[in-house]
Amino acid sequence: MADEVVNEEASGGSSPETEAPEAPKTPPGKALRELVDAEYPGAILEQTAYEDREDEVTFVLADDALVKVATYLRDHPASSFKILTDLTAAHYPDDENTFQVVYQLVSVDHSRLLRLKVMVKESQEVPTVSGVWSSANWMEREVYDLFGVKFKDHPDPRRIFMPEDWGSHPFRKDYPLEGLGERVYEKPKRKEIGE
Amino acid sequence: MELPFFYLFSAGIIGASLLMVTRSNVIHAALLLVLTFLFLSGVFVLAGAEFLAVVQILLYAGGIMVLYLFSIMLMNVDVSVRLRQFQRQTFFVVLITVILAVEVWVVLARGDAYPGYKGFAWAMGSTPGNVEALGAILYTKYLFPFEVASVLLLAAMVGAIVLAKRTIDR
Amino acid sequence: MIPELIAAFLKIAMVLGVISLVVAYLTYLERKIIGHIQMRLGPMRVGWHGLLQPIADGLKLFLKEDIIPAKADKIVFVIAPIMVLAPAFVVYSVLPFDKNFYITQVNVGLFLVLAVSSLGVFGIVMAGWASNSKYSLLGAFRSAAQMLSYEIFLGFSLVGPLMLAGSLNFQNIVEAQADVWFVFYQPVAFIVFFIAALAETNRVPFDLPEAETELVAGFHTEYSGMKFAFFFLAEYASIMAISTVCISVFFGGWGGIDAIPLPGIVWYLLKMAVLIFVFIWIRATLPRYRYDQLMRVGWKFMFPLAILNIFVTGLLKLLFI
Amino acid sequence: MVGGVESSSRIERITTVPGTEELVINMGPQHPSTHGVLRVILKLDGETVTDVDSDIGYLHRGTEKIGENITYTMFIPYTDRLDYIAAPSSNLAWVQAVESFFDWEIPERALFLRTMVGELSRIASHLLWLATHALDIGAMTVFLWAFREREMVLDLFEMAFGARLTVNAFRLGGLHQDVPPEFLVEARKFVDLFPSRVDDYETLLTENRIWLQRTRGVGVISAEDALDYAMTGPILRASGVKWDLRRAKPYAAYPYVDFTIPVGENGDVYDRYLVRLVEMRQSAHIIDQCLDMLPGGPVSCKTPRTIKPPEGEIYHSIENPKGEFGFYIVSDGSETPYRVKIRPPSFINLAGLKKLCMGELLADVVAIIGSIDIVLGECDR
Repeated sequence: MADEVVNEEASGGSSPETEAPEAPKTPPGKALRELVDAEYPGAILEQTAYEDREDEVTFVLADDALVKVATYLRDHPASSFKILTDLTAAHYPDDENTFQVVYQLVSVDHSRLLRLKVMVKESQEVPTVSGVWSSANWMEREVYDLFGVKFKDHPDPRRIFMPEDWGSHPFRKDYPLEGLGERVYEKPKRKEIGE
Repeated sequence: MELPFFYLFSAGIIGASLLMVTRSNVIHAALLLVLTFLFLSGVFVLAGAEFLAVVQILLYAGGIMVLYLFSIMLMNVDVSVRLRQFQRQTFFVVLITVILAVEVWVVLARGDAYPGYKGFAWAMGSTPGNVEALGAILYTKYLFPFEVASVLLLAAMVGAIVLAKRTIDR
Repeated sequence: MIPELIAAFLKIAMVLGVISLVVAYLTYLERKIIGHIQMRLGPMRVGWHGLLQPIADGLKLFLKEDIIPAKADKIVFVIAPIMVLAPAFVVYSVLPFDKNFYITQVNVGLFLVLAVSSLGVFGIVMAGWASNSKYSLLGAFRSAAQMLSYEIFLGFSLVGPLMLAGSLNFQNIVEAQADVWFVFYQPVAFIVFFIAALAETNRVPFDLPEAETELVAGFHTEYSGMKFAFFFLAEYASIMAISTVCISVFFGGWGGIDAIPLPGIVWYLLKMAVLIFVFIWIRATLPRYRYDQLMRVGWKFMFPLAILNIFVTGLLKLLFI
Repeated sequence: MVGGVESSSRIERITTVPGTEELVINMGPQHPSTHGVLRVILKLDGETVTDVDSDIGYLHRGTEKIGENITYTMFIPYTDRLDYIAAPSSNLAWVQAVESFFDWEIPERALFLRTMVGELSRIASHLLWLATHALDIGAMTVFLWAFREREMVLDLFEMAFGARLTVNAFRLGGLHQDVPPEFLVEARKFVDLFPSRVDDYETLLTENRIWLQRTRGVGVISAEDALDYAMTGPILRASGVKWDLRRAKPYAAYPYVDFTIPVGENGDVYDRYLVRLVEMRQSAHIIDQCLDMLPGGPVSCKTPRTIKPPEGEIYHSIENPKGEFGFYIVSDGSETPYRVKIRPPSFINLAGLKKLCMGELLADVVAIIGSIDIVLGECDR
């Protein structure tokens, strides 16, 4: 019965390891970079890679180019990043760009990963990618809830984990770790950064 | 043996129906109506019309009133509770009640004038199994009205389905 | 007249007492059987193999705090469990347990059973509405719709055997099966009846009204203590009642095999045990139907089947008898 | 007679019925079939679902923030509390994510043991899912049968790690200590027994007409939509996408073992059920192979006393029973990570609940939530 509906195959999936030795000199992510640069020159501000790992390739994008590059990467057959598997942020209170918003993409067809980043300042809004990947909806809500990064034109801009009346955003580095601190309910409007 | 029960059931009918019309909560009124039906079927049993009694419970109490309750419960009962129960209709109500009472009294008093009425149920009760008697009468003497009633009910059913049916695109 | 009344009351009290006890132990039986089907032991702690468990449960329910929700309609809320339990017990007044062991005989016995058991719906609808909770109300609606529909199939499935017996009186029906049980003449009617009986008693796979995973517990969500126990008792009492109807109409009531001389009541109890076991077995095996599927099964499958059965029975009776 | 006028206007208000009213129903957070503290607000038209709003966060403990303030080793027990149904899987994801900063040579025995324990946790998780999912649909017996086998898996965990649920199974660089020899014997016994037990579940459910009616064509999601919602794990595979990180990005001992990836066709609740059942059989098969191939030697490589990964960032994910379970770690070169982000499969799969439930019936919502297989500890973090 199970065999009728579920078709099984003994093996499958392309292995990226076999491709790597063929072109050892090419830095990982070069093809992708060229792909994006040809269509949207200047969209990629910076490219970082962790040593020479293909799956840790990171493009830092200009925030106004994010949506179109994302759409392009999703739809182009050579990249085909159909899954936005993770979306998060990191807080750097001392830097000029306070937040790095990180998008982790997965291409099922090519079995590879790509990271996009957008650097934003304190009160800057990030364009939403929930129109590109539906999964971004909740993840952006999470980033807003925990970091206070606002997403422009988000369809459902509510908090997700914390109570609606929570005063601030607990994953910021300046959030107190001990004591009553932000947890006091009597003063919900303590520090609404970004307003 | 029968008399005390007759008084009990009659008192039940009168009491329950009085309570029913005076309740402002529709649900309570409907439930009291069910109680009235139950007492009524008790009277039927005393009259020997067991079949009628059972039908009374099965159809009126068990069937129709449940549907009534259904629709009432789906409405906003809270509103009806706050409404004024008696409007400026007292005059008409009294008038109609008097007319009805007179009518009933006339019918009862001139009972002999309607030979068919006299003890129809009682007469059937005297036969051993009144189901057979009822069946025989229904399917011989009253066959035509019976069929007319069934066709009417069928038409009503079809109409209800047509009215209630929604097209669902799924 | 007075001794007559006293005798009648004693009879009623006896049957009620026995039935209450049997119903309590039915819960024990169910827990034990399901337990063993599910590779566990069931109640073991209270008494030998947990035999005193039902009594302990009853005691616990008696002593529990009786909560009436603040927003509930108090009168209806209190009456509802009684309205469920009373019909379930009234039914026994006409059910035969042996040739001479019954409370009363009524000409329209079978019909009366159907009518009285249909009153149980009121208790459920009242409970659901009076609790003033959405879960309860939804559960009550489901239950009412389900029981109303399946009552119809239940009634129609019984018409076939009735035509064979030519009577609504239980004694006559059972006597008509002295030679051959009606289940052999009326297998279709029996199947429809059995499925409808499952639905009528809210048993798996038709236990939607009290589907704890969807509606928490349906119409009795807000009930506790003795009132809750009433619903529970009523459910098991009606399982017994409907099994008795089934035995009387399809399995020859107290009649047994002539070769084995056993008292009628023993035959009755044996058949009852088998039937109840099947009820419990089904509960341990099947998942639950969805509401619309339940209605579809009823109206599109069982209803035509029952009607067809009546038609064929009538035709055959006309031709051969 | 002001009152009379007023009341007649009230009557008017009642008699002009405003069409049908939507029923808003609140499910959870203490509803028996929301599998934890999930709260779902449903809008119903009759029994048809017209809107779904999930309210989560009741179990939010700020695990990521905790991770940013303790060392890499100290965080391992916290990962137990994410997906506590399959704690070793969470351990594995974290341990491997941190290890991918370094070039440590993890001993082969450790890799195979990790694979085995990971697959055992997959069986444990799928069994719990099967039990509760079947119970939601009303099949009570499967619940207890599945728990009988889950007990055996937990006994194995206890034997190897001393704990049953939050096992804290792995360490950076391998395992804390080797498993006792009885573990391997018992594991073999379990693996031999288990497929016949899966047959038992299938007898009760797979061809059961009611089960088919309740699950087939319910909660359908196409492959395109599943990708769009980033659903991973059995849900994605049931929709027909053959994506399994054990095969696509092999880790631990998966390159050495042979297993099949089940794929569904319709993407409904029934296909998810079938996919998970096949996965359970495959897990037993993998454990069987690992037991055959298990090499000797140490179970841990030499690791520095204080673990200070180089500055940089890593995203590493593994195939958790529920989907892609990953960690995004930003290291600033110190003993504690600068940022830890958990990629929780339950959270992201749950985001598609609305998509799955729209237009279905109330009773199906329960079946669909069950088929997503969420665990709130990891969803809320």
